[in-house]
Amino acid sequence: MATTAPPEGLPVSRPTYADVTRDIVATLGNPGRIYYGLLAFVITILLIGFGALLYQIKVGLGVAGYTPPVMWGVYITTFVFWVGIAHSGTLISAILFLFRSAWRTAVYRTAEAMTVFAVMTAGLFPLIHVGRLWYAYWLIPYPNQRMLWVNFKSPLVWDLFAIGTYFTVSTCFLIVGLIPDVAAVRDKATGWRKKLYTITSLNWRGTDQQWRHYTRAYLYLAALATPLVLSVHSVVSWDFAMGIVPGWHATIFAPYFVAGAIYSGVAMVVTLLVPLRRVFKLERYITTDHFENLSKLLLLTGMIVAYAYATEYFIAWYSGNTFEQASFWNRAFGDYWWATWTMIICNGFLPFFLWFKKIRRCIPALFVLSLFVNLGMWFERFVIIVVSLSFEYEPYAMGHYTPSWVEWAIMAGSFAWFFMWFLLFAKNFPTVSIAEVKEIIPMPRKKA
Amino acid sequence: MGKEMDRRRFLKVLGVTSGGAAAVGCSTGTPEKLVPYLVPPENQIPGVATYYASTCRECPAGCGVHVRVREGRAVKVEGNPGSPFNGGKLCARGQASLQGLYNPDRLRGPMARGADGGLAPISWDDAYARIVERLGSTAGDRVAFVTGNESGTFDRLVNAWLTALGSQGRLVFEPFGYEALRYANQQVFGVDALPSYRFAEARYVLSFGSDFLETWINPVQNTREFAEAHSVTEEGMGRYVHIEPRMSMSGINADEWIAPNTGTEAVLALAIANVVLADHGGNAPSDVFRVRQLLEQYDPESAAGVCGVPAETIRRLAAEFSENSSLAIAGGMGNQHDQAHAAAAAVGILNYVAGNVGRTVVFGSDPDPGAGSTYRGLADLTQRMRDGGVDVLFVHGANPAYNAPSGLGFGEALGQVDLTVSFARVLDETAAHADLILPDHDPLEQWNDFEPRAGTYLLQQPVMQPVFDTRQTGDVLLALAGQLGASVAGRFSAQTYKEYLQAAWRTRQNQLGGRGVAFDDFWAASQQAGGVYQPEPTRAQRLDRNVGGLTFSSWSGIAGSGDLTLMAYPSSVFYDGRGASRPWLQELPDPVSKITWGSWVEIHPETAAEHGIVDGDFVEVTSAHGTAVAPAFLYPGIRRDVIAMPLGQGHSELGRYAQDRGANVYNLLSSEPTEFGGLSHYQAVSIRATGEHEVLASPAGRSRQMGRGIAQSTTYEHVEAGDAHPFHVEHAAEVPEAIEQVLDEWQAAQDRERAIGNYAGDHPRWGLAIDLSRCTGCSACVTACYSENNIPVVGKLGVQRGREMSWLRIERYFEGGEGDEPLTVEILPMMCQQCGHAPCEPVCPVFAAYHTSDGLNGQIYNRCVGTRYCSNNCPYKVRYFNWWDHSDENSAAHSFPEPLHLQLNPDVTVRDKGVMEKCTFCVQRIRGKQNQAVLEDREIADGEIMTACQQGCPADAITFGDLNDPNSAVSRLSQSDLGYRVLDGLNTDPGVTYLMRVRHTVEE
Amino acid sequence: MTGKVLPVAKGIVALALVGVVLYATFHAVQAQQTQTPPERFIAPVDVDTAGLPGPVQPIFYRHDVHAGQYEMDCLYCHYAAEVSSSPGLPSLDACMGCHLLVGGGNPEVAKLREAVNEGRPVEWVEVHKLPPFVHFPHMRHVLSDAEIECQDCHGEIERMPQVYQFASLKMGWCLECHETEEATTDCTACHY
Amino acid sequence: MRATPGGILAAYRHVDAASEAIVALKHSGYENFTVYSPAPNEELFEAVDHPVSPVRLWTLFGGLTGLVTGYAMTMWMSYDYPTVVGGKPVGSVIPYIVIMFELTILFGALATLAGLAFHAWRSNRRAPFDGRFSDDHIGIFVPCPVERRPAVEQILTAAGATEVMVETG
Repeated sequence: MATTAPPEGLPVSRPTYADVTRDIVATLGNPGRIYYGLLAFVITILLIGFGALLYQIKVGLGVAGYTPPVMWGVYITTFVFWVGIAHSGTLISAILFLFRSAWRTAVYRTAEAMTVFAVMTAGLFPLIHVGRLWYAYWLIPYPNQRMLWVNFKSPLVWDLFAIGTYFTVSTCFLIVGLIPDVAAVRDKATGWRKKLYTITSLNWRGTDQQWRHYTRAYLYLAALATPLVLSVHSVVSWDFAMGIVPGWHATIFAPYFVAGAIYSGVAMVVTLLVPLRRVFKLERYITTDHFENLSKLLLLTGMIVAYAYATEYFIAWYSGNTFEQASFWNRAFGDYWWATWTMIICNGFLPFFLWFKKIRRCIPALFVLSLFVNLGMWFERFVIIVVSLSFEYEPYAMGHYTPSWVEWAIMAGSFAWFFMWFLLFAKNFPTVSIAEVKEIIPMPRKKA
Repeated sequence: MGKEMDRRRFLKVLGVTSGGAAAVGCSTGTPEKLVPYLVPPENQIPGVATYYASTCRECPAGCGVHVRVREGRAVKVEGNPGSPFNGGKLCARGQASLQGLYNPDRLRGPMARGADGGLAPISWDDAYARIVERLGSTAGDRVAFVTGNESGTFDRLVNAWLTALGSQGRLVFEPFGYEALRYANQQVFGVDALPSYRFAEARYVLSFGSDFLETWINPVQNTREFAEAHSVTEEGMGRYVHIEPRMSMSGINADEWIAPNTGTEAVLALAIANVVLADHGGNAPSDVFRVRQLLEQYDPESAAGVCGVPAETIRRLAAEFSENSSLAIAGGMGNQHDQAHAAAAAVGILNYVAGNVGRTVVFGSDPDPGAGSTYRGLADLTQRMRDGGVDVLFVHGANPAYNAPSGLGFGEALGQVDLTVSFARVLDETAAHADLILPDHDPLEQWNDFEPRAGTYLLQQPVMQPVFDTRQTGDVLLALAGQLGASVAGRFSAQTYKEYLQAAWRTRQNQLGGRGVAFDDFWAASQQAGGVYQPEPTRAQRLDRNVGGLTFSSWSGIAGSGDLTLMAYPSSVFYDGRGASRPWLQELPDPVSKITWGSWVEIHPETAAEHGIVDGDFVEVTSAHGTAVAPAFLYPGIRRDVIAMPLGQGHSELGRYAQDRGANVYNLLSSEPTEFGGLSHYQAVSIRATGEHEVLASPAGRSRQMGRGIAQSTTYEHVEAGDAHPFHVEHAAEVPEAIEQVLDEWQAAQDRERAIGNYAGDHPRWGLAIDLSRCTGCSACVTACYSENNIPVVGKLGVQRGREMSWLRIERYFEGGEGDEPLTVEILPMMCQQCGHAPCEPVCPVFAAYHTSDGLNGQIYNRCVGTRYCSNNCPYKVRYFNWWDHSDENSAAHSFPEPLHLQLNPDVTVRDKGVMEKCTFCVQRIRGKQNQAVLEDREIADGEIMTACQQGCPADAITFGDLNDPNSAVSRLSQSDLGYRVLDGLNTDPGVTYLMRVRHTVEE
Repeated sequence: MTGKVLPVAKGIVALALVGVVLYATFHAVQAQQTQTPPERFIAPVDVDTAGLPGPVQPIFYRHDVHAGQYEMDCLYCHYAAEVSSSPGLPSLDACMGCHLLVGGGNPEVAKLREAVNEGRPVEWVEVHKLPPFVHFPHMRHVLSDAEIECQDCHGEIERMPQVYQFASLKMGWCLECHETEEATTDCTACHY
Repeated sequence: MRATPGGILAAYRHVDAASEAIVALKHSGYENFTVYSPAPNEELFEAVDHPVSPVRLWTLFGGLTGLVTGYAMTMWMSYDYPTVVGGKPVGSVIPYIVIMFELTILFGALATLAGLAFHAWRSNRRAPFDGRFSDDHIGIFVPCPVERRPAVEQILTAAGATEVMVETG
C-alpha cells in the first residue's frame, strides 16, 4: 500500500512514524485539573442516578411516571438510543475496513470505544425497566431445578442474544485493535504505566508471524462484525415490529432502525471527536477531511431516515388501516405533537444542510448539528414507543404519560456512566490507532 | 409474597377472637405458625369453603346472600339463589358488605366522651351504668330513638323497649323514604303504601325519572325482571322509555330518552293518561270516570307547551303504552322535587287508566324501603331537640347529621341533648356528636331478621366470630332493660336477642301454620333457606273517591338565586352515602361518569362552554342554602338548563376511605320539608369556575369509540329484518379459494405441532358470552371480581394515573349527542378475552404468559419478571401491573390494612410488586370444580363452573362454559347472529363473544 | 490295670460332656432364632428434642409414638387430607379424646391439658411449607391413581420423634413425579 | 524471558532496505529469522512471503458450531417442556433463526480470537527485541552460531541496516 499514491485521509503535513508515536503517546500524559473536574462531575451525576434506581427498586416502579397503557417509557427509549449510538463504531471499524477506506484509521478507535461503552450503558436499561430485576436472570436459558426454559419466540430473548453478542464481539474488536498500539506505548512509557502496558500488550512485538495471523484475524472479525452490526438494531427494531401496536407493526422497521442507529452513532462520534481533537491537539491526524467524510455518512443516513419517516406516513395512509391512520394522525397532531415535530425537524430537515460543502467542512456547525441529531434521535424513539402506546386500539384505555424525576435522574446517570468510561479510556489508551495510522503513511525508502 | 404477612396477621386476629383457626395454604415466611381449632366449629373443614345463608342489609331491599366462609373467616358474599328478590344475584353494594365487616375503621369497642370532649374507650358495664343512671332520672317522653329501616323483630324490640320506658319517641329515618310515592298513593288510591312493581310482566316500561336499575326499591330484582322482559323473544322485544332531565344509568338502558322541561312530569303523565283513556280506554277499569274530567284538562297540545315534548310524541307514547303490557313508574329519589308527589300521583292515574293496577302494579305486599320514614319526622325531632325536649337520644343505623341538609342543624341540635347514644359501627357524622358509642355487630355477625314486605321473612345469622369487641344492639337493649328495674325488665323474658328472635319466630311459625313441625327443624330450615318466603299477598285497589279533586302543579321551577337547576341524585354506588366507607365502592367507577374517589358536577357541554368550563375544572355550585365545589364532568346526557351531582360523598367522618372526599350535596338542599313530607332534591343554583383543575379520577381514556366498533349495537328493526348488520372494523378483501386452502392446511399443520405434552387429546375451551342487551352497566361484576381475585385498590392518585387494577372494567362510550342528534350510550364489560392466538403470549420471554391446554391465557405471577411487553401487545389492554407493593403493610400503597386482609380469598395468590396480573376466568374456580369432579369421578356439567362476574350479574348478561362443547349454553350463544368479537380483524381469536345491544327504537 | 483305665474313662466323659454342652447350646441358639415373635416397633423412650432434626415444637408431640408405635392412621388426626387441599390439623379436643384417659404422667401431655384448660391454642411450627403462590390439593394426591403414600412426600413420619422436612418441595421435585406419573405439567395446575 | 539465542539483530529505517535484506537472507538459505515492524507493511509481507494464516479455519468452524448449537438449543429446549404461546407450534424454526444467527457470529468471533491467540503464541519465537521496532524501525534478527555471524552481518549491512548488533546468546 505504501508504494501507491497517498490515499485519502492521509495526514496533511506528512508526519513520520516517529511523529505518530510521539504525538499519540503524548495524549496519555498525566491528566490536568479540568480532567479530574469532569470526572468528578460525571461520577456525581452517576451516583444520583444510582440513588434514584435504588429508590425505584425499594418502592416499586410506581415512582416512574408510567401511565397505562404506556408500559414502556423513558427507560426503553434510552435503551434504544444507546444501542443506536453503539452502531457507528463497528460500522466504521468493520464495514469501512472491508471497504478499505483509509480515512477510518484516524477515527475508528474513538468510535469503537464509544461503541463498547454505549452497549454497556444500553445493557443496563432492560434491567432498570423490569418490575423484578432481581429475577431478570430468568431470561437466560440456564438449566434449573424448575426444569423451565425461556421463550425463544420472544423478541426480548432475541435482544438478549443480539446485545450480548454485539457487546462481546465489539469488545474483542476493540482489544485486538489495541494490542499493537499498547505495545508501542509500552516501549515509550515509564513507571507504573510501563508495567500496565507490558501486561496489556500481551508481549506483542510486531514480528512477521504475529502480523501474519493478526491481519487475518482482524479481517475475519470485521467480516463477522459487519452482518452483526446490521442485525443488532434489526433485532431491537423487531421488539416493536413484532408487536401488534399501531405504529410498531411495520416491515420497514429493521432498515429504518439500522439507518437511524448509524445516523445517531455518527452524530455521537462527531460530538466526541470535536472536543477530543482540540484537547489532544490531534488536528494533524483528524483533519477536516475526516469530518467531511463523517458528515457525508450523516447525510446519507439522514436522508434514509427522512425517507423512512415519509414512508411511514405514506403507508399508514395507503394501507387504509384505520388504526394506523389514527395512530399517525395522533403522532403529528395529538398530545405529543411537540415530540414528533422535534424528531422530524432534527432528523428530517437539519441533515439537508449537509448538502452544502461549506457546512460539511465547518466543524463548529457540525458539532451543533450533531447535538441536534442526538436530541432528535432520542425523540424518535420516544415517539415510536410512548406515543404509539398511548394511542392503541381501545379508546377507553388510552392514556397520557409524563416521565417522573426518577426516570430523568436515571437517564442522566446513564449519560454519566457512559462519559465516565470514555474519560477513563481517553487518558489511558491511545484514542487514535498508532499502528493503523502508520500503515497508511508510506515508510521512508533509500531509493527515493 | 404478600399473603404470608396477611396470613400471620389473620391468625393473630382469630387467635383473640375465635381461639384460632386451622391454617391453609403455605408460605415462605419463617417461622410460620399453624394454629389448630380448640374446638372445631361444626361442618368446617380447613381448605373447604362453607356457605351460610343470610340477608344483605346494605340497603332496605333485603336481598338474600350466601356468605362464603373459609377457616372461620368470611371471604365472599354471593347472592342466595333461593331468594325471590335477587335469585342468586347481588349488586356491587352487596358484594362490598364484606368491607363493612372488615372495615379497618370499625370501632373496636365501646367509646365514651370524656371531660376533654374526646372519645375514649370504656367498658361495656360502665357504659350500661351511665345509660341506666341517666334513664333513671328521665321521664320516658324525653327519650327518643332514631333507627333506619328495621322492619322486623328488632323493630318491634325497639318499640317494646321504648314503650317500657314510657316513650313514644321512636323515629325511623331512611334518607330514601319514598315519601312522595306514598303520599301520592294516599291521594290517588287512599292507601299510604307502596305497591310492588312487576317488571317481569311489563313489556313496556315508562319511567318518570325512577332509577329502578340503581337504587329504586329493589334494583337487583328490578334488573333481573327487566332484563328478562326487555329481551328479544319470539313475541318481540320489550321497550323502555325513560323520562328525566338527565340520562341516569337507568336512562342509558332505555330505548328512548325524553328530557321534558324540568319538573313537568306530572303534566306529561296526565296528558299521556288523557290520550290513553280517550283513544285506548279499553282496559280501563269501570271507576275511571272519577278521573276522566280531571284528565280532559290535559290535552297533548297544551301539555306539549308545558313540558316541551311534542304532542305527537305524547300520542305515540300513549299508544305504545296502551298497546303493550305496560308499567309506568315514578317517585325516584333523583326526581324528588317539591311536586314529586304530583308526578307520582299522575303516574298512578296513568297506570290505573291503562289497567295496569293489579297487573304490573300490585298492591298488598306493601314493600316499604322507607319503613314509614319521613323527612318531616326528622325535622320535627330536630325541633324538639333544639327546644330541649329530648334528654336521651339513641341513634341506630341512621346518620342524620350527614344525610340531612346542614340547614336543618341536626348536628347542632344534638348539643341540646343530654345523652346521645350511638350504635354506629364506624364513627359517622352523628356518632361524632354522641356521648356514648356502643358499636353494633356487623350484619354478618348478627342474629336478626328483616321483613322487606309482607309475606317475606328474612333471617340473618352470624357467619363468623365478631371481629371486634362489639355487641349486637338487641342484646344491649335487653341487657339495659334488665338493669332498668322490674317495671321494664318484667316485660322482657328473653336474656339475649337470639332468644328474643327465636321467640318471635315461634309465634311466626304458628302464624304460618307450621304447627306439627318441631321449631328447631323450622328454625334450621329457615336458616338454610335464608328465611321464609310466602307468596306476595295482593289486594285489588280502586281509585280514591276524591281523586277527581286533585290539583296538579309542576315544580315551581327556578326560584331566585340561580339560573340552573341542580338535581341531587342518589349514587348507585354509595346509595345515600353509607357505602362511602368501602374502598371497593370508592374505586368502583360510577356507571355513568366513570369517576372514582370523589364527587363531580354533571354539566351539558354547551352549558359548560358558556361558562368556559372543561372536564376536570372545579366548579363552585351555589344554592340559597350552601355551596359545594367539585370538578366538572361534561355530560351530553343532561338538559342544558340542569346540572346534576351525586349524593353520597363529602363525609366529614366515616373513616379513612370516606373522610374529606368530594362534596356533600345534601348541604345544597333546602331543609324545609315538602308538602309530602320529603326532602326536595331539586335546587336553583348558580355555578362558577374556581380556576382550579384536576385530572378526573376516571379510567375512561376516551369517551368516543372513533368508529372502532368496540361496543356494537343495532336496532330491533334490523333484527326482525334478519340483518343485524354486524359492524365491520376491517374491510378485508376476499381471499381467493386457493389461498384459503393453503391457509387452512397451514393452520392444520400448526395445530398438529401444538398438540403435544399437556396439549395432547381433547380439552375444553373456556369462553364467555356477554349479552349487551342485558348488561345495564351496574358494575356488580366489577366488585365481585375484586372480591374473588384479591384485587387491590389503588386510590385516587392511582386512578388518575391510569393504574387501577380492575381486571374487569365496564367501558362506557357516547355516540351522537352533539347538536340535535340523539345521544346513545354504549356499555361493554371488558375483561381478558383469553385469545386463541393471544398477542401477549409469544412476547413474554419467560413463559409467564402462555396458553393453557383448556384455552386460557395463563398468567403465572411467580414466573413474571415484569417486562410489561405483554401489556403493550394486548389490543384489549386488560393486563394490569403491580406498580407498588399493595400487599406490604409497610408500603404506602398497602391495600389491605388490618382487618381488611381477612377478606382475601385464600385460593388466589396475592400478587407481588413488579408483577403483571389479569383475569383468568377465575381459574381457581375452574380448577376447584375440576378437582371435585375427578374425586367424584364424573364430568363437569355445563354451567357448573361460574365465574365471579357471571355469578354476580343481576341481569344474567354473562354466560360461561366450554366452547368445544356444541351443546353448552355459551356455544349456542356464541353462534347467535348478534354475536361479534371485539377487534376481530386482528385475528386474535378471542374466547369472549359479545351479543350486540339491541335497541327497540321507533320512527317518529 | 484300672489305674490305666480311669484316665481314658475321664477322657470319654469329658468328651461326652463337651458334646452335650455343644449340642445343647446349638439347639438353644436354634430355638431362640425360631421362637422370638416378629419384632414390633418400640419408639425410643426419651429423645432430646434439641438434638433431633426439624424445628422444636411447643409440645414435643411424637409421630413415632402415635403413628409408629401405636400405628394410628394418619387420617385419624389429619382428617381433611382426603377431602380438602389442606390435610387439617387435629383440634385440641381431638387430642383430649384420648389424653383425658391416657398419658397423664407425661409432662408433654400435661402441657396439652394445660393449654386446653386455659383455652389457649397451641401454635405448632410449620414444617412443610410451600410458597403462597403454589396451590397443592392434598386430596388429589392422597386419592390419586398413582397411589401416593403420605411417606412419599413427608418421609417415614412414623419413625420421626420430631418431624423434619423430608422432601425439597421444590418445583423440580414436583415435576419429576408429575412427569413419571404423566400427571399434568400445566402451570395453572398449581399456580394461580 | 529465557536467554535469547545468539545471533545478529539489525535495525532498518528504510522499508525497501529491510525487504532486500530479507530476500537476500532467504536467498542464502536462512529461514528462521524474525522481522519486526511497527505496522503491517505489504512490502515486507511480500518479502517474507508467509502462507495464508490458518486462523480463518477457526472462524469457519466456530461459526458452524454456533449455528448448530443455536438450532439444537432452541429446538431441544422448546420440546423439553412444551409450552404453547400465541397459537404457534411448540418448536417454530423461523423465530429461532435469530438465535442461530447470533450464536454463529458469537462463536465465530470467539473462535477467531482463540485462533489468533493460539497461532500468534505458537509462532512466537524467542528473539531479542528493541523498543524502536514498535516506533519507526524495522528489525531483523537472524539467529546463527558465532562462526557464521560475519557472513550474516555482511548481508544485513549490505542491504542498508542503520545499525547491526551482535547478540551473544
